[in-house]
Amino acid sequence: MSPRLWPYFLKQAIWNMIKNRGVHALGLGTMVASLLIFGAFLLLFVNLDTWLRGWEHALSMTVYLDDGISNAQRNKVASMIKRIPGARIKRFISKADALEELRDALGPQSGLLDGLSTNPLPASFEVVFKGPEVAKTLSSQAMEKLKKTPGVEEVQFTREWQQRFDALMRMVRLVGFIIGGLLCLGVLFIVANTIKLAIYSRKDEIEILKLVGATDWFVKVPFLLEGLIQGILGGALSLLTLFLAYLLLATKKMQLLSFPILNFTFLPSEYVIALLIVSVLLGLVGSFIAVGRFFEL
Amino acid sequence: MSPRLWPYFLKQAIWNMIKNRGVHALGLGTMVASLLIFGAFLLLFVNLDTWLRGWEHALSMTVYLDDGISNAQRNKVASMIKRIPGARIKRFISKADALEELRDALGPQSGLLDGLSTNPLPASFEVVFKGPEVAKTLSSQAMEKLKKTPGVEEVQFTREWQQRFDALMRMVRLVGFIIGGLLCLGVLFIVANTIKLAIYSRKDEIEILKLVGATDWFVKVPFLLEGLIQGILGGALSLLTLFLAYLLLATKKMQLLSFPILNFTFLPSEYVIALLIVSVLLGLVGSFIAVGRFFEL
Amino acid sequence: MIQLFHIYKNFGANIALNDINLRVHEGEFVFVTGPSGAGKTTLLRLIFGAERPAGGHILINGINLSRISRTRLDLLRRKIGFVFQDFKLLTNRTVFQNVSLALEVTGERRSFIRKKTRQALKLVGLVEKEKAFPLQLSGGEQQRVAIARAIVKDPLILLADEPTGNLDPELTKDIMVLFRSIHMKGTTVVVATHSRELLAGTAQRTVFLNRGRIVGEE
Amino acid sequence: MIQLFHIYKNFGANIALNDINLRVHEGEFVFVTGPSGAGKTTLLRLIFGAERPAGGHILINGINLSRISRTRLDLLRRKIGFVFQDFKLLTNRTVFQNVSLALEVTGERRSFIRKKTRQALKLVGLVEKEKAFPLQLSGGEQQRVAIARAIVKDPLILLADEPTGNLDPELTKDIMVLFRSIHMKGTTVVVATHSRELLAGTAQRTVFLNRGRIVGEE
Ligand SMILES: Nc1ncnc2c1ncn2[C@@H]1O[C@H](COP(=O)(O)OP(=O)(O)OP(=O)(O)O)[C@@H](O)[C@H]1O
Ligand SMILES: Nc1ncnc2c1ncn2[C@@H]1O[C@H](COP(=O)(O)OP(=O)(O)OP(=O)(O)O)[C@@H](O)[C@H]1O
Ligand SMILES: [Mg+2]
Ligand SMILES: [Mg+2]
Repeated sequence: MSPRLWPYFLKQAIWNMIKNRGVHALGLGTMVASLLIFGAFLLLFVNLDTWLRGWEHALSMTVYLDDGISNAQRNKVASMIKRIPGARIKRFISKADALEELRDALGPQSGLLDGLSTNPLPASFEVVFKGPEVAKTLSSQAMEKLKKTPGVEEVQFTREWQQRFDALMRMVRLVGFIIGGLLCLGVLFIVANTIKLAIYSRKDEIEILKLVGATDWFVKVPFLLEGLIQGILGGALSLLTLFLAYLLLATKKMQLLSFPILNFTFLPSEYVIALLIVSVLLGLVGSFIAVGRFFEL
Repeated sequence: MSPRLWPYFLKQAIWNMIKNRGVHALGLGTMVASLLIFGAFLLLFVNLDTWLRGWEHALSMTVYLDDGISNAQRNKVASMIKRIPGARIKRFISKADALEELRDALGPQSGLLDGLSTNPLPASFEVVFKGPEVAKTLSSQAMEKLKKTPGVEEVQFTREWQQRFDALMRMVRLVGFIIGGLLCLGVLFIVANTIKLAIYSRKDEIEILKLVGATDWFVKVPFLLEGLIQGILGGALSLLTLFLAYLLLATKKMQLLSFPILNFTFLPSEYVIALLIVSVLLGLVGSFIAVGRFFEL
Repeated sequence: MIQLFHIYKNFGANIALNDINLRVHEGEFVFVTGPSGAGKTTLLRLIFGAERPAGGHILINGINLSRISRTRLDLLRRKIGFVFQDFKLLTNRTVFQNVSLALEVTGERRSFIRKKTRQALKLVGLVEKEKAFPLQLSGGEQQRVAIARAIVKDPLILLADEPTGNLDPELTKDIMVLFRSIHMKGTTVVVATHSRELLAGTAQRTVFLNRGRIVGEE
Repeated sequence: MIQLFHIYKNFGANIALNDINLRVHEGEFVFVTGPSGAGKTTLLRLIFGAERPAGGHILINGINLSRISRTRLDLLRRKIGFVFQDFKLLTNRTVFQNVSLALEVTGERRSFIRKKTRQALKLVGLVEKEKAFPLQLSGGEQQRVAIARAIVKDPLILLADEPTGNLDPELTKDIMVLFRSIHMKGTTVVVATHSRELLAGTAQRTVFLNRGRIVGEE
């Protein structure tokens, strides 16, 4: 392939796009719509996931201590807790604090505590977990060791509604992945089809080019360039639209809905780049396959 | 339009579909993919919504009674509760039951109850709500009246984690509606575009038909029939695929995921019909608009 | 009757027809000739209403084409047979379907359409090819399909644009005989051509075009 | 040199060429004639490699077309100019681009392409129309674009299929003079036609086809 041809190819690709702007506009529109759907889905999913992770971390643990525990033992327990991956001591609750809290929690029934002569509640550490691998943490060796440390009366997870919540999270994620996977497949299929359709309307052109002695590559390259340009445009336009929609949602609208969404973030840059690459590949590979089908002669 | 023409139109539409099967297959594929995405989304959303509604109803209320309440008064309170729309008395908890339950709930700290001389806990009704309009119920007149009834000490909602959960549900729904709306727009746009592209590759045909003296309708009707058939096929195929996918998911796969999904239902028939109508309209209106664009001459 | 008054037609800066005045009587047979690019095709397309003049008026049997509605134009076209220079056949329909199309648009009876189509195909010698598609035909065969489609509806006016450019001398003679017999039945015939063979054989009225103007008549 | 040995070509049940033996020497000028559907176009398309024979062998300058790779066929085509009966112009490119295309595919230098294209357009008398699109041209103008595209690359072999079907007698004469001058420079020329005018003017070798067979030579 002579390098002298490249200016011709580029000129031809642009010329073709202008001359077939109707078909190109339709194809581009479809591409942008498809990628936009996928992008919007990704955006929402990424944010949803972040929020869910935030809640997931709400999982906490209470380490109850024996009444007669020494300060040294207590410090040892504290350092053991710190050794559990992802765990962080939120606070220490003394026996007195515990009673006070129970009184608050009981509310109208707190009167029943008035009759107590001694404080039967144990002191405790309240522990929260940072990392997303809570499940791993819970079965870790450090955790097992902690339970057997002298001075530790019991380790209890604040699981009141945690399990239900866990199930919901898993479901939302599963739903997300199913929709996402389907969407991805669908978008690939739709864009490839659209490019095929667009090239279909130009099969005479391919035939004539072959008849004047053009090599396969000579015919293909301008189509591939067109696909490439369309891919870049499609990716850029859909990301731009998505970003504008994001700005609109993230600033004004969310407040109006009186909705507790604090930090609604845009797609991380890896996702943006991946989307661009996918759209460029779609344009390129789509036209490559589509053109190839018309090379019978 | 002579009725004698209808057999011709139908024959022509079928002939055209066979002759342009490449273009039609591409268009149909895109249509099925788009509708499938939308349908899959609907299916998941409908089920998610059902589950969420199930949880939403978990909202409950406790009506605490004065210690000296008479049986007549108690019955009156019960009948008042029953008058609250959607409310149902789950059970009556006597003072003794209440203490027993508190003992269970306190677990290791239950020892603190041993020092009690009298039972300070009130008897109560546990009330759950059936209907989805919990918010309305809570502000209803009947509720206000209940609070002021003699013998009622206090009305308390079991809201420990309800608010958080409510926020999550609202978010999931919002996300669902955003994705759904976008999807719907996107699918409409994509299918309309695809039909336009398909007709674009046949604009010579339209020109020639006009030149031999065909009226606009004579040219349009076979295209509209093609659009109609494509719409029906597209809708039917996507629903069929969706149903098969549903069967696959609903039976085996879900158990394997050890996931608490009990009744995963298919789309309600209204949705199925609506999807079919939308796809038929898409095919029909899409080709109507697309053909119209080529009637300059 | 076809009447053209001061017809003017341009394509951008390019003047295709310039002040054309022409009157073709009912049942007349007229040749239009002239060099390549003289405006013959444009003239026929104007008469057919496929193109609108930039100036002047065209009357077909007293109907002013520039005042006519789209629907009435469609109806008028059903009475005009046009043999296009580039054939304009539907590539995804068979020869039979291409020819019968001219009758289908009128909503005629099925059996009538079939009979007439066979007849027309016979007249141009293509009965055996009725199931073929245009791209499976030779150039001359395609041209004859175009002719068959123009004559199948027994048009009041037959406009033929270079109808024998792809035909051999024998077939050319056959087609001219065919046109003449159609003419005998009362059809007005206008043939655009530069074939000397076609013109030489007849003493028909001939209009000479050059650079968009009528430069002579015979 | 073009050599055809026992060439056989059918389309389904339809036999387009039947046992054709033909030898065209380098630098020869040959007419192929015969009635519509005789197989002239098919013959030229076989020589061009656009169609594969069902039987027999075709040698172009000693290269067997049925043994050649796709890439080598592309290269060979660059040395053969073909005037298609239906022109085969790219409707979304200008006249200039259509003609220059034949040189673009070879990767020639830009300035060279421009010069040659202008030259070719001048030879067919279409310099003013270089910016027009094919559908804005008259039938004869389109045909001349097709001719310009075939000759612009100074082909070793020129195959012309009914190249003057849409041209008036003056232009026909001009084009034949053009072909002859190309022939004088050493190009092998094969012209398929049924125009008596074309054949009558020359004492050139003429091959007569009928129903797929060679039925005579002059
Ligand atoms: N759609 C168009 N747009 C621009 N110019 C056009 C168009 N159609 C025709 N022309 C120009 O108008 C002039 C007359 O064209 P026309 O087709 O009428 O010629 P013609 O007499 O039929 O020629 P031929 O014998 O070659 O077919 C030509 O110069 C042509 O280039
Ligand atoms: N692609 C094809 N499929 C089927 N039949 C074909 C095809 N191409 C040509 N034929 C048939 O082969 C025969 C020869 O065709 P060809 O085009 O070679 O004739 P021709 O001599 O060029 O005629 P004309 O002078 O009318 O152009 C014809 O009967 C034609 O119908
Ligand atoms: Mg013309
Ligand atoms: Mg031929």
